[in-house]
Amino acid sequence: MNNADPIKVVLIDDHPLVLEGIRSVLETYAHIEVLGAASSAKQGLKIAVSGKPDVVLMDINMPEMNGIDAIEVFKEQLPNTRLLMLSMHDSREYISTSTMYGASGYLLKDVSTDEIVHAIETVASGGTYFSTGAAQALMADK
Amino acid sequence: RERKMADTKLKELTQRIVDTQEEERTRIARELHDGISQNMIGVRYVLDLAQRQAKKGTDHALASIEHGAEALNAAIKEVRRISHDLRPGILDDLGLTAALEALTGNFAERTNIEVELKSVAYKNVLPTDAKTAVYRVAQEALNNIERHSGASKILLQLKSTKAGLEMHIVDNGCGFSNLLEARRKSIRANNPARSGLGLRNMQERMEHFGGTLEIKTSSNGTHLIAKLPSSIYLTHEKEPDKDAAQANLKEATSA
Amino acid sequence: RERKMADTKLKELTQRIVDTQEEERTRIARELHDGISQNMIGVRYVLDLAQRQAKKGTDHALASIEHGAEALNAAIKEVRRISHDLRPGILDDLGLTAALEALTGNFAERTNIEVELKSVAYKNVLPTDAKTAVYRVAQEALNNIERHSGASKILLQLKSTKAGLEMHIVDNGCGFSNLLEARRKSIRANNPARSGLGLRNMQERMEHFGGTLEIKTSSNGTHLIAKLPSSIYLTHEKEPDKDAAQANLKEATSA
Ligand SMILES: Nc1ncnc2c1ncn2[C@@H]1O[C@H](COP(=O)(O)OP(=O)(O)OP(=O)(O)O)[C@@H](O)[C@H]1O
Ligand SMILES: Nc1ncnc2c1ncn2[C@@H]1O[C@H](COP(=O)(O)OP(=O)(O)OP(=O)(O)O)[C@@H](O)[C@H]1O
Ligand SMILES: [K+]
Ligand SMILES: [Mg+2]
Ligand SMILES: [Mg+2]
Ligand SMILES: [Mg+2]
Repeated sequence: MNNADPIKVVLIDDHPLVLEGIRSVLETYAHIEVLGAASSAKQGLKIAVSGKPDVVLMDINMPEMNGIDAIEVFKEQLPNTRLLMLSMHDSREYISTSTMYGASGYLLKDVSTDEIVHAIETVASGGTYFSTGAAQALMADK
Repeated sequence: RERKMADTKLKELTQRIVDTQEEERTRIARELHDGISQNMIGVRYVLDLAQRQAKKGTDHALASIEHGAEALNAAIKEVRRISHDLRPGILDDLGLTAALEALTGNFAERTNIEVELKSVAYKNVLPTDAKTAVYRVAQEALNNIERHSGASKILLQLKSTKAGLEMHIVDNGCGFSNLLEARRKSIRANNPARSGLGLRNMQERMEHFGGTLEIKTSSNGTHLIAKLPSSIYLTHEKEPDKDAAQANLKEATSA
Repeated sequence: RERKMADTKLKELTQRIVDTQEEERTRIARELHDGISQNMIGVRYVLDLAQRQAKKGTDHALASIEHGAEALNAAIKEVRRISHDLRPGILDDLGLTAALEALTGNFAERTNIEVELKSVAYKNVLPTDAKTAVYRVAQEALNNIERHSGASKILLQLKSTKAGLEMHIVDNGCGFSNLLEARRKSIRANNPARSGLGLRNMQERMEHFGGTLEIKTSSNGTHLIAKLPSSIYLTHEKEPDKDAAQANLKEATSA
């Protein structure tokens, strides 16, 4: 990864402070390019369809349409874009449902932004990423 | 048959209370989850940014910390508001008059309706549940005035007599004149359940303590009187807890 | 006279529900006010310190920021817990089965009581209030099992048949055998009001939707069956909201 070929990212979260917070942090990383920050799945999809990001970082709880229901549509229209969910919910059901619909990773919102960057790098290069809490929930005996 | 109807009515009422409670829970859960905690997460990220900036030794770190602190302040205010709406701690800490002062003050500020509060300093002490009941009646009365009356002025008066406690809430609004019509509308809208829980709740709350709720209403406004009998007073002396605490304090200093 | 007694009883019940609601409000208000906001204020102070340190350009600022971020995370977790206890968002986001999975999972972890959840994937969609009612029944049943049964194993089964929805909750505890004795005790303790709102609430919640609550209990354990008639199903298809929302989303790109 070098500056000439940054990872293109679109951010979606309905809460302005969260959105601005992540954006301002990500902008300090040279190898990440934030194409846009959207406050709804719809707005985010528009930006993504025209910008063809490598990774979409998407919140789950949003009015109008929640992030989980949006996954299928994103995968359908942008099969090469990787979806990374960012949510407050640490229940296994949220995480497994997200993966079932096609998300490449799941981050709890209270992780450090270092970890968010690491997750973006991982899914951009074809891997999957679950933050510690999410992985634990996923592993918990069912 | 008559009894069955009364049963059904009370069951409906119970169900309405449960529904209201679920609505309230849902609302607070959302406010906390989608509001407060998102704010806090946002602050978290801003702090991460400050950290990165501080590591690089840039001046921006300071601005970020400041930004984070401001956002945090806003979140703290929100938490306090929610907590206060649920149950004003001031009711327990400083009593009914202080709680009503806070309530009417906030109400006046928010609605621009002028509120005068008259409360004679009185020494009768109410048990917590009765204080809560009176406070809830005032809260609902103000809500109703805001929503239904178009009033520009309110007088809230608290009196403590030998006969008991009296709270008067007088507004200069339109009165209940439109009540019948409103009822008809809500029935037409096939939503009889929406035809007002507030007055009923107020009345039940007062009756539970052997008190009453009176309503006088005309096109010049509404006058609501909530009464509690003196039998509910805990004591006619000074607040016992305070006495005990003060005695305790004296002991500590004389030791 | 008989009717009057029934009236009084129902009034008492209503009052108990109101009391419980006030207790809940008070508890949440305290948790928010004395817990969460104090935590947040603590973070505020740490940030103030970081600010002063950053001005001097010392490395201490970094440590303070980190300290603040950690304290903030703890507060965020608390807010999440309170919000979730009030109303699990998962019920709205992913439905009843997912919510029950989360509920039983957390319960098993906390209590060390083994819980098996059996739920047939079913397509019948419940309206929000019915979902909530079933969830609350499960929640109270688990509470009761933890508090009264001494059980080591629970089976929670959700079935959706043509006749409607059935939830079975079976425990291997001591049964209600001690119920009569407990009632006697609480009456002796002059506290009849404390003799259980849970079962009554569960039953009322089911009856409200034309459903029932059955209890089979023996010294080998308790079997609780909550039923809702099929008439409450919204639809036998996919969740309509989701389809509509997805269609709406697709429009974004076809324009
Ligand atoms: N101060 C007032 N001025 C004018 N009308 C009033 C006033 N207070 C109550 N009303 C009338 O009485 C009706 C019943 O009041 P109530 O508080 O019982 O129900 P609500 O406010 O309509 O609904 P809810 O309190 O259940 O949210 C109101 O709809 C309104 O028409
Ligand atoms: N699973 C169970 N096993 C054994 N006893 C039970 C069980 N569930 C309920 N009981 C008995 O039934 C009584 C009534 O239960 P209920 O939920 O109505 O009241 P509670 O749990 O005692 O109080 P509350 O629910 O109002 O806090 C309990 O006190 C207990 O004796
Ligand atoms: K960048
Ligand atoms: Mg959100
Ligand atoms: Mg009202
Ligand atoms: Mg119980």
